Amino acid sequence: MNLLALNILLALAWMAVNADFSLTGFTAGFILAHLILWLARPLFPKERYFRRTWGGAAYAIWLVKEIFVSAWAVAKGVLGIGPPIRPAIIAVPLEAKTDLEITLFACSITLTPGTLTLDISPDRKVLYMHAMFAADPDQLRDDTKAAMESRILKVLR
Amino acid sequence: MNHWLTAAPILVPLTTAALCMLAWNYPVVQRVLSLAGSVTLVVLAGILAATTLNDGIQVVQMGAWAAPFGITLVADPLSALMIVIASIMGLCCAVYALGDIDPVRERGGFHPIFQVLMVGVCGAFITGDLFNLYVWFEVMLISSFVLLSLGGTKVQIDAAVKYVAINLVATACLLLAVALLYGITGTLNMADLSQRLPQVANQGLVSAIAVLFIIAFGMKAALFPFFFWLPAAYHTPAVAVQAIFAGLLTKVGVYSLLRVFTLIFIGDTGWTHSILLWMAGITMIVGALGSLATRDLTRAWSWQVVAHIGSMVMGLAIATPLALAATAFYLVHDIVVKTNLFLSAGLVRRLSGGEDTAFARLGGLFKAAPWLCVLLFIPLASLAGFPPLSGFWGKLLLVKAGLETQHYAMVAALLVSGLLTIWLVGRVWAEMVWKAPVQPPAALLASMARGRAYALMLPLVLLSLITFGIGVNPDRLLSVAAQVGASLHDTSAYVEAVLGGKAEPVPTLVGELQHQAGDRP
Amino acid sequence: MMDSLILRTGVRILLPLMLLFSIFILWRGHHEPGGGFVGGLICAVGFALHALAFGIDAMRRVLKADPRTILGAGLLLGILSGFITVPTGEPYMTAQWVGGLGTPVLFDIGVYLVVVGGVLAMVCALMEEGGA
Amino acid sequence: MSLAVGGMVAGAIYLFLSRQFLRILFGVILLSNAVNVAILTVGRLTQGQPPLIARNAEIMAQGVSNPLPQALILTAIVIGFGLLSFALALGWRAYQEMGTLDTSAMRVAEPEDRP
Amino acid sequence: MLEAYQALIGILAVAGAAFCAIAAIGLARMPDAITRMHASSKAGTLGCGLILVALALYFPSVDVAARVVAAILFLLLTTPVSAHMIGRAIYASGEKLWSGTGRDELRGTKDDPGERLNG
Amino acid sequence: MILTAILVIILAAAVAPTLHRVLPALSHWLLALVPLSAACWFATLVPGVAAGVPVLETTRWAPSLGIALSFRLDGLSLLFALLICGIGAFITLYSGGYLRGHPRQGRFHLFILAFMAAMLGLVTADDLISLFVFWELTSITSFMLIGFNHEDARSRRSAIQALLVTGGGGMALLAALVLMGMASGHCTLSAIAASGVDLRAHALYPAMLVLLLLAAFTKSAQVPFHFWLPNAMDAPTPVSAYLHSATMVKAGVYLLARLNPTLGGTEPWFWALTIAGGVTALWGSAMALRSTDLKKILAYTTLMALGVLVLLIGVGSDGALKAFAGFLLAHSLYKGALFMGAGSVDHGSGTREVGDLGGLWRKMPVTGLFIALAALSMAGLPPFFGFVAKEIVYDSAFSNERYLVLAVLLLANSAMVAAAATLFLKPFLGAPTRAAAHAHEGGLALLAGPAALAGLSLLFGLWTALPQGLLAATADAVRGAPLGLELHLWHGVTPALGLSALTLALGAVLFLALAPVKSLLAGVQKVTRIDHDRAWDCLLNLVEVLARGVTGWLQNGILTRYLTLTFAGMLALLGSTLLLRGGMSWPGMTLSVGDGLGLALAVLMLAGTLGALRAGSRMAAILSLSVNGLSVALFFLLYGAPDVGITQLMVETLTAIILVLVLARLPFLPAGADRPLPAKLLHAALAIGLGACVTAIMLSILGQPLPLDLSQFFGDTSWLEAHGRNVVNVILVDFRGFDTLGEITVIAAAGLGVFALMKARKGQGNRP
Amino acid sequence: MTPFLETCLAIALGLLVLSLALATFRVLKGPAQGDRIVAIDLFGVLAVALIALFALWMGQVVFLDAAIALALVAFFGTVAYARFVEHKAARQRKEDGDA
Ligand code: NA
Ligand code: NA
Repeated sequence: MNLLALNILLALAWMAVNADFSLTGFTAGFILAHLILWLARPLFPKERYFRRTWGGAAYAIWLVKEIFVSAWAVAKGVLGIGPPIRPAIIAVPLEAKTDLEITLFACSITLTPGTLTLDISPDRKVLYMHAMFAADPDQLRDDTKAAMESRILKVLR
Repeated sequence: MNHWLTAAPILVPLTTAALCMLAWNYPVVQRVLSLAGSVTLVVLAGILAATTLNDGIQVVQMGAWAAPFGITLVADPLSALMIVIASIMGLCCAVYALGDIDPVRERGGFHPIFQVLMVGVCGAFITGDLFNLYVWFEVMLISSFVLLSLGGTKVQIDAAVKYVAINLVATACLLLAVALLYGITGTLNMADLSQRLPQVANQGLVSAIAVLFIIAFGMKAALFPFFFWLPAAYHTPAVAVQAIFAGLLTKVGVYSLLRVFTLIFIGDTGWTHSILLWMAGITMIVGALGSLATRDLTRAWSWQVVAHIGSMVMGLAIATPLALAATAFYLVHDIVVKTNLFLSAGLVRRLSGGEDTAFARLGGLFKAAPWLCVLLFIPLASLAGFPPLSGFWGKLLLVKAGLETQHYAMVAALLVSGLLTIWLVGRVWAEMVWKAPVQPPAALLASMARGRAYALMLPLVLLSLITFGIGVNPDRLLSVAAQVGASLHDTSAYVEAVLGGKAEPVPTLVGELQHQAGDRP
Repeated sequence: MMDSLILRTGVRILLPLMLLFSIFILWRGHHEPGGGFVGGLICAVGFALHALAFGIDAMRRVLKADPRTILGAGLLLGILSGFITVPTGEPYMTAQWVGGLGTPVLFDIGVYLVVVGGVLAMVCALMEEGGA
Repeated sequence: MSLAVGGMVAGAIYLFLSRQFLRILFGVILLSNAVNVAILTVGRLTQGQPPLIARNAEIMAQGVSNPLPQALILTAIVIGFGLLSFALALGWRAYQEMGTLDTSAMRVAEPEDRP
Repeated sequence: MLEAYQALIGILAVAGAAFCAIAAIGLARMPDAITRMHASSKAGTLGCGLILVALALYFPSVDVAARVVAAILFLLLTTPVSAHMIGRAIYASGEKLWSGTGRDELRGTKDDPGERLNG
Repeated sequence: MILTAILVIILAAAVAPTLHRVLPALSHWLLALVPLSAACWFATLVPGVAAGVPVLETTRWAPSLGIALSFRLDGLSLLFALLICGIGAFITLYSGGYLRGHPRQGRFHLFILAFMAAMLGLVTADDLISLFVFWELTSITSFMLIGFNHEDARSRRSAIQALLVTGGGGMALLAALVLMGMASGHCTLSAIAASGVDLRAHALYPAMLVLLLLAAFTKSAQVPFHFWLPNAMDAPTPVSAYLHSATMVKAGVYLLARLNPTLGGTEPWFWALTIAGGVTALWGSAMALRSTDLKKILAYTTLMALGVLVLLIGVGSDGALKAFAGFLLAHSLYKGALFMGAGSVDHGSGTREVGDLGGLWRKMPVTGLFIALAALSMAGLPPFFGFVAKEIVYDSAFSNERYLVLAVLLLANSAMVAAAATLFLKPFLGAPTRAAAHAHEGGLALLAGPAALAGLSLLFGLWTALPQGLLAATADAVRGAPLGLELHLWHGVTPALGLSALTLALGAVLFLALAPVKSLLAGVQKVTRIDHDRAWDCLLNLVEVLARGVTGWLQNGILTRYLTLTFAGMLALLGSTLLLRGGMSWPGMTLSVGDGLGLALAVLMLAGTLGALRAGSRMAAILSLSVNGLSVALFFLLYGAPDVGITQLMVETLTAIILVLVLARLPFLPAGADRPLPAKLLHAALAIGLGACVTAIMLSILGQPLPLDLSQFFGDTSWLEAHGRNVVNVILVDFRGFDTLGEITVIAAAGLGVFALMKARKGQGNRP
Repeated sequence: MTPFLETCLAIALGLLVLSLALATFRVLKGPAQGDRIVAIDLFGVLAVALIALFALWMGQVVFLDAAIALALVAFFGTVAYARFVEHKAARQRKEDGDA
């Protein structure tokens, strides 16, 4: 996380130089500094900062796309023009370990089509989700794990 | 320097309260602060009153924003008088509490909340802004809620439920009334309101809003038919709290009625003041009857609080200078006497060793504590209006004012209520002082720590002395009351003091219109 | 206390954000919507949420000071900010400005603290004694 | 809007007249909302223009909402909140002490047999 | 150009509102509480987000954009959390699921919140 | 000097308890010196006053009300003052002996001396209000004295009864005096009399008269307010002797006499006084004959005497007023002596029942002697002063040709003779009884009073010139003009003398036929069924039932009742004002598209309200309220109040959190289950009515113009002077920062309050 | 502001108001506690949208702050309600168990 601090510091410096103490100034400085740091990334060999930020951004974009899809699916369900709904509650074994990983996974599930995190077992090994279109629950479970958990873990680890 | 003096009645208890809150874990510090704050308040209030009575109305603009834009504090004779008397009651109850309050209540925040109550009371007395008045009412209300329930006994909680429910209605009503008044005048400053209201085209609407104020303040003042919260609650909290409630809370309602219906709503006195008159008359009788229906000392006193509110409002409703002076005099008398009665009832309860003051438990005081009887005799006789104590002068002034304006029915109601009170006082004396007790009174005072016993007795002595002093030498207070009455009857000085030379105050004479109006009870 | 991992993680992220937001709101309240009340309320809501998620004791640990102390300090600050006019001889609460900082801002901070302290005192008492 | 206020007042009063303390508290909430709406309404309504002074202006523009009622409502809301939370806590305590929230069964302070 | 830009804003706003409406209709039409929540949590969030984006476009400043981003982030963070909380609460309260619900791999296990939160 | 005398007596009263503790055996002697010296001082004034020069004295008191402590001694006042101080001195002494060893003797002296001071003030006061002050003081002190034996429930009852009756009279007197002051424009009796204002012609004369008579009749126990007096005899004998014969009960008589020149002489005055006085005299006679208790007999003969005095004032002729003066003195002297004597008998023998007494002459000869003397005076035998007085009484009635009055007087005096005989003959000369066996003579303190008073009865009879000056002045004062009273033991053979003889004969018959007379009277009473004491109880009961009924209905302990009445009151006041005072108007309606949004929010608010009303569960209610609250917040935002909107949102949320914290354990009653249908309808009517009132007022307001100069000022100065661009916030922290200060105080108190409510509980210890 | 945008905004406002009405309907109707909570949660989100739309319509960006604040706190309300339901359920079970 040292690079984040450095990034911010540089952004502040940018603001000072420009005598522009607005949010706009900070944002501009931050992006600029980030680019500079990225260009200078060979200086920080073991740093995961860039993978995280860029990976995170990619994941976010994917997630937004999923939300659109999800909303569309729901809309169809609501308006009765899609496939008939077939709810089920499915247990998903967790590979994610840390709080952040689990939470991110759980949130993602909720935001994506037809699924919703109901609960996480106290031993943090199983996630229970409610699915709207669960004609084949086992398939859904596998899809979810493959599509999301792995992505999240890739970004965070 | 005078504007600091004028703001002092709010700032002193407020600062005291804040310091006490900071010292929430140190009851001893709180005690010292509370005492020091109360004494300071009495001293400053005295100086303020002297200044006001001698040099004229004192005005200060909070934040130096001129009226009617900023909030004005005004010490006119009535305000100054009320603040002095309130501060003395505050001191008495604070001192009594030092001897009486139990550790649970003390650690629950008695001292800071008590000071907050004083803030509310003094604030309501001194503010010249209607919305600000609402705010101080709320300060008073929340602190009264807390003080009422402090200790959390079953009885208290029960009482608090009723008190809170009804008072929340009252407070919403007041806020609504203030808002609606703003909605037709565009101002909140009371002096400014008095100038703008006559220019409102729709005077019927003004009357409706005035009635809303009667309701709102009537609820605070415990006028019929809005008094129910009072007998339901006043007998339940700690003694010092009962006393300060009985002494001050309803009187703030009366004060507000007095202020608003002499300064602001004087356009339709034939209607508004007739309503007040009816309410006052019924309140007197119902209150006195209530006090006779109960068989409990404190509850009887609660009803008496109600009964005498009627007397004060009667003066307001008649609204001649003499009648207004009578109300002012009666206010002072009643505050002192009611505080005293509740404090002494607490002491009597202690002596009878009981949890309550049911007549069945009392007795034998004449034998056990003759000196206390002497002390008790003064407020009791004053309550009954026996001369030459303070209550007599109040009654005399009211009778005079009523007869002069041909309000014979009201005078009759006043006298009948007075007679019922005499009955009550006789009965209380018989039950409390004369009757042989079920169990002999405890010699609690003797067994108490010296300091605590003093704390319990000193306020009683002081209050009885005040009552007695007013009684045998009434002229000082009478002339102050006359000054108050005159200033309430003709409020042009008030308006001029607040608005300065900017506005041209029209003399506003309350009561002039009323005598033309025929619809009097 | 709500035994939920997701909620707790969410709160862990949200609480600092809310505190920041509340101070932001307090700070700019003089010029744009916001101010001591709103700021104080947001801050208090944040801590209340923390208490809901982690329990009252954890919240007290995060808060460090007793709500009543915060409350008293806030009230005192509010009162004292009006006393700064003593040397100038102007009435109570007359605003004094030094650059962009003025006694009204100080007063607003007092308001903020009182709201935080008052609300949290309520929440603490209700949660501890309510047992709910 | 006047009608909405009237309706809310009526609803609040009906709730107040219930025997259940909780309903009374709900009445309090409703009444407080009603009064706040009333304050803004009688201060005259102006849509969508908050009373802020623009960065480049020195005084408030014409046609913005009336700021004074807003300040009053703010005060009233916060005060109302203080009162309400106390009343709520009181309700809790009442239930704890008396085992009921039916106010007609609360006869401790004024017992039937002892006037 | 401005016209097109404003048209985009308009379309975004209408789309957002439409999604909100769909969420509301779902709330009205879906068979049980959890399925209703599906509708509201997704369509509602999206609709709201779209309108916020429209707002950001209408006030083209970084200042506003940053705040819109913050608002959307808040939404994205809080919606799933509250959905989880509500869902669990509904489940714990033992409310009957829709009769069309298929498998339930939670009920009766040691992790059943209804049992777990007991006492 | 008069004030000084009063104050000195009060001082004596104040030191009495202490003095008694220090010098138990001597205290009453020392205390008696005080009234005695006062009496002596008053006696020195007699020549001057008799010469027609009243003593005047004024001390400032309440000048702003025109009230002063002014005193005036004319014949009437001086006579009373002398009686009060003179008899008072002996009573003080007597009570010292009577209550020897009593633990509360000091207190008794306190009360009796205080009473004395009050009474002295009453009869000398010239100022209307001062008069009232002393009048009421006599009521209080007599309350204390009647209730002196306060462990006895009957005493307490009698004390309260006397307090109420005389207190009621006091109320009437206050009104009467204020009216008189208003009508005449003067504050003192002498000024009113001198001013020449004829109050009798004033429009308020009937009111004054009725009120005044109410006061006087209650104090002097005239029928129908007579019942308290016999009950008041529960007091120790010195009290009866002093208050209920010589002084207090005569206060009413004094008042009538005093106001005779200003208010008297009219038809209503004549009829009211003669009827009340006559009936009282007859009733007293009858009751005296029926009684067997020495003190009761004396009490009823006192009633009779009071009746006669009132009757004489009512008749109002010159002769009657002369007779009034004479009879007043005579009665005070012999009745005081008799009361004290009876007390001594009681003290010595332990009983006051005539039936239980007999043969006391041998055990208590001195007491017997004085009782005999006094009884002879009472019977009106020469050469006692009683005879002199009776002669002028008869004379006055005869010369006036008021034969009905004469008949009344004759009957009353005959009864007096019989009573006198009863008092002396059987107890002293009858066959010795068991009670008399260990009877003994009292000490000097007990004897001094009867001796002096009985002695004076004899002395004045023999030496009529001695009291003549004073009595003449008295009669003059009552008339308000010189009358020229002359007293003679022997008038020659006049009709009056004949009547005296007839009286004696009739009295003897009555005494001898006492048993049949008693049964006759009992029969009469049975037929008339008048038991005033019970009637009094009924009256009080009625008031109490009324009190309980009203209170029980209004304050029934149930919150719903309170709120119903409160709202009903609100609706009545508001509704009637709106309907009767006009004021309702409609604003011009213009609706824009934006208002459509506002309207929609209004509908949502109402929907939330409706939801809260019919919610069957807590959750439903809370969430409905949430809808309401959120709609309100949106409304605020819509109309340009972002600060308010945000605050509303925050508060809404916090309320939800706190509700949830609190509510989880509270029970909830489903909607509608908590009230029966009629209540529902009533409540709905109240709710809708008040809602309609609020709506009507708001609509009318919106039709008015609203001056916005305040807001304009805030907008103009917010940035330039207060350095803030958010006008609302600047109002909050600067323009109206004081409001906010109060508001944070509320929050602070609420925070502490909730904390205290939950944590500080008595009986559970303190958990900080 | 072009007429097209204005029309769009009007339509959007209409839709949102309709949605709010539907959400309110669900709050009032229930039938289950869960339904109501879901509905009030959506009500909050819809309100955020409405505020944003309104800000757009009025050209007043300050309302955005209100939207942010609401987005934040609506969540708290929901959490609180959920907690309430869970506690009630737990209590219900406990009472059933005791009985
Ligand atoms: Na009150
Ligand atoms: Na603010």
